[in-house]
Amino acid sequence: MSSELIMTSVDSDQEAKVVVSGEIDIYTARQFKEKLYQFVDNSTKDIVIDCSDLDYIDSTGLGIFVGALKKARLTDRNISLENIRDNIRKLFNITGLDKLFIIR
Amino acid sequence: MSSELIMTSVDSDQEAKVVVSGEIDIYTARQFKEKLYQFVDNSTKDIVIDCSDLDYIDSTGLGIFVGALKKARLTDRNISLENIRDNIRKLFNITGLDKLFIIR
Amino acid sequence: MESRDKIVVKLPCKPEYVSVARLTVSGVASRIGFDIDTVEDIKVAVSEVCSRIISVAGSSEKQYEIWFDISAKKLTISFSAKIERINCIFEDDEDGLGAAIINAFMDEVEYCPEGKDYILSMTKNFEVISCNGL
Amino acid sequence: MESRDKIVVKLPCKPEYVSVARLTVSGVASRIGFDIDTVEDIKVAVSEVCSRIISVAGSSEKQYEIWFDISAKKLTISFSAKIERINCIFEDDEDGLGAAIINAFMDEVEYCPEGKDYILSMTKNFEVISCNGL
Ligand SMILES: Nc1ncnc2c1ncn2[C@@H]1O[C@H](COP(=O)(O)OP(=O)(O)O)[C@@H](O)[C@H]1O
Ligand SMILES: Nc1ncnc2c1ncn2[C@@H]1O[C@H](COP(=O)(O)OP(=O)(O)O)[C@@H](O)[C@H]1O
Repeated sequence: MSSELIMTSVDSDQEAKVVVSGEIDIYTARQFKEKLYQFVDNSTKDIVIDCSDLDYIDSTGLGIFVGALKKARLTDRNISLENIRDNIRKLFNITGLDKLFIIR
Repeated sequence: MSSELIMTSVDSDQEAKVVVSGEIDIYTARQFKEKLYQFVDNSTKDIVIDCSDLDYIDSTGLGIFVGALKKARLTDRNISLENIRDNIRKLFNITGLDKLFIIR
Repeated sequence: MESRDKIVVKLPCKPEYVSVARLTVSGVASRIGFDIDTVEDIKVAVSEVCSRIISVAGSSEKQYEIWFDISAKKLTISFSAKIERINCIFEDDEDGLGAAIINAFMDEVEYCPEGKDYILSMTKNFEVISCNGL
Repeated sequence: MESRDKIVVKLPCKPEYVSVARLTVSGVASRIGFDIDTVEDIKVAVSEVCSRIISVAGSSEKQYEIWFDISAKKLTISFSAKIERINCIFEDDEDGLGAAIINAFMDEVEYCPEGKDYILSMTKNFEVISCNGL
């Protein structure tokens, strides 16, 4: 019911992984942006974002993914997205962002 | 999301059982009332209503349960309610209807 | 969250849209921080009032409005509808099931407001730590 | 269901209430018979417009309204808000992600209405069996 957003992250020797669950919209976006950008800046590895429990994302949220990717690319890294639900996958297709990210 | 109501019933030698799922509110009440009253009229046994999948009931719906019970009592029968969810059980307590029905 | 937000929903006096009222009130109540059980209670109370308005309105061509007044301490929900000759929508049914549910779930209910622009108003307080010397 | 029902929701121009708009639109769209995927699409499109209105409104003291016009053939959703000097809320961003999503999910979108009491209007048709000689 409530559109809270939870982001947890692990930056170990093996991987740099972010798990997002809940809803990324104009309300939760600012907090998410800060956390994600910080994670990208602090890590040195390719980044995996697990979207299994991401219920909803709007254009603000997609813009943040793009912003994070641009940051990662500055140091020759990539961002891949995992377990995206169909309704959200649709948004990546529509906007062409499916060609920007590694989606698996 | 949608507040549809589904009522299925079995009237066998062993039992007279009704399963309600979905929402009973002012919109779905009329159809539910007709079906339930008809079932009570046509059966000769005590009636069990399985509420496992009943998400929501309002005072209109509770009134229909009471009406059905009155009908059943005319021929010395009872109605018992099974597997009521907590949110709905609360309504029976508040209204005192928990003392009218066999709830198990 | 600031101290006085207002949300209004205007619906046709038709049974099929009471479910819309329920979803909206759930959204408002959970957004402003009520716990899940309280959200359910408020939803049920609102739905009872909507049903009652539809029953007494007499015409499905009419509309009613639900006003949400959000403050730091409470949520007040008021209903307005142009219903002729009726001031108390729960008149003759104050001991009915609907009113019993509303009374149990809301902290305050104004059933028959006089000279107001609403026909029923009810309030749910946010739980506060009691300072009553307890 | 009769041919022209209207539902209106009025919300503060604040990000925290866009979730309320989403729930309400989901309720309306599913009630009037859109399938679950289409309900999701309409919800996403509405949410994009709400976010945009909040972004350009400039003040969280303002309010905006979402109008649902329900007919047998389509659902039209219009938005109104008193936003000074802005007629096209997606101006300079017509190729942005928000507009791309809205365009993909709705059947018709009126982005910059002239002399209307709304600032954006969009329509989703109920699927009909084509009679185009197919
Ligand atoms: N606690 C109770 N015990 C027994 N019967 C009750 C109780 N509460 C309500 N009823 C009965 O349930 C039916 C529906 O109640 P209610 O919704 O209050 O009626 P109304 O349709 O007049 O509003 C009525 O027949 C009423 O007598
Ligand atoms: N299909 C695309 N491929 C690559 N980048 C894109 C694509 N669509 C949008 N972007 C980029 O995503 C970011 C956010 O997009 P958008 O939401 O349109 O921006 P704005 O915040 O200006 O509305 C921008 O940096 C934009 O350049």
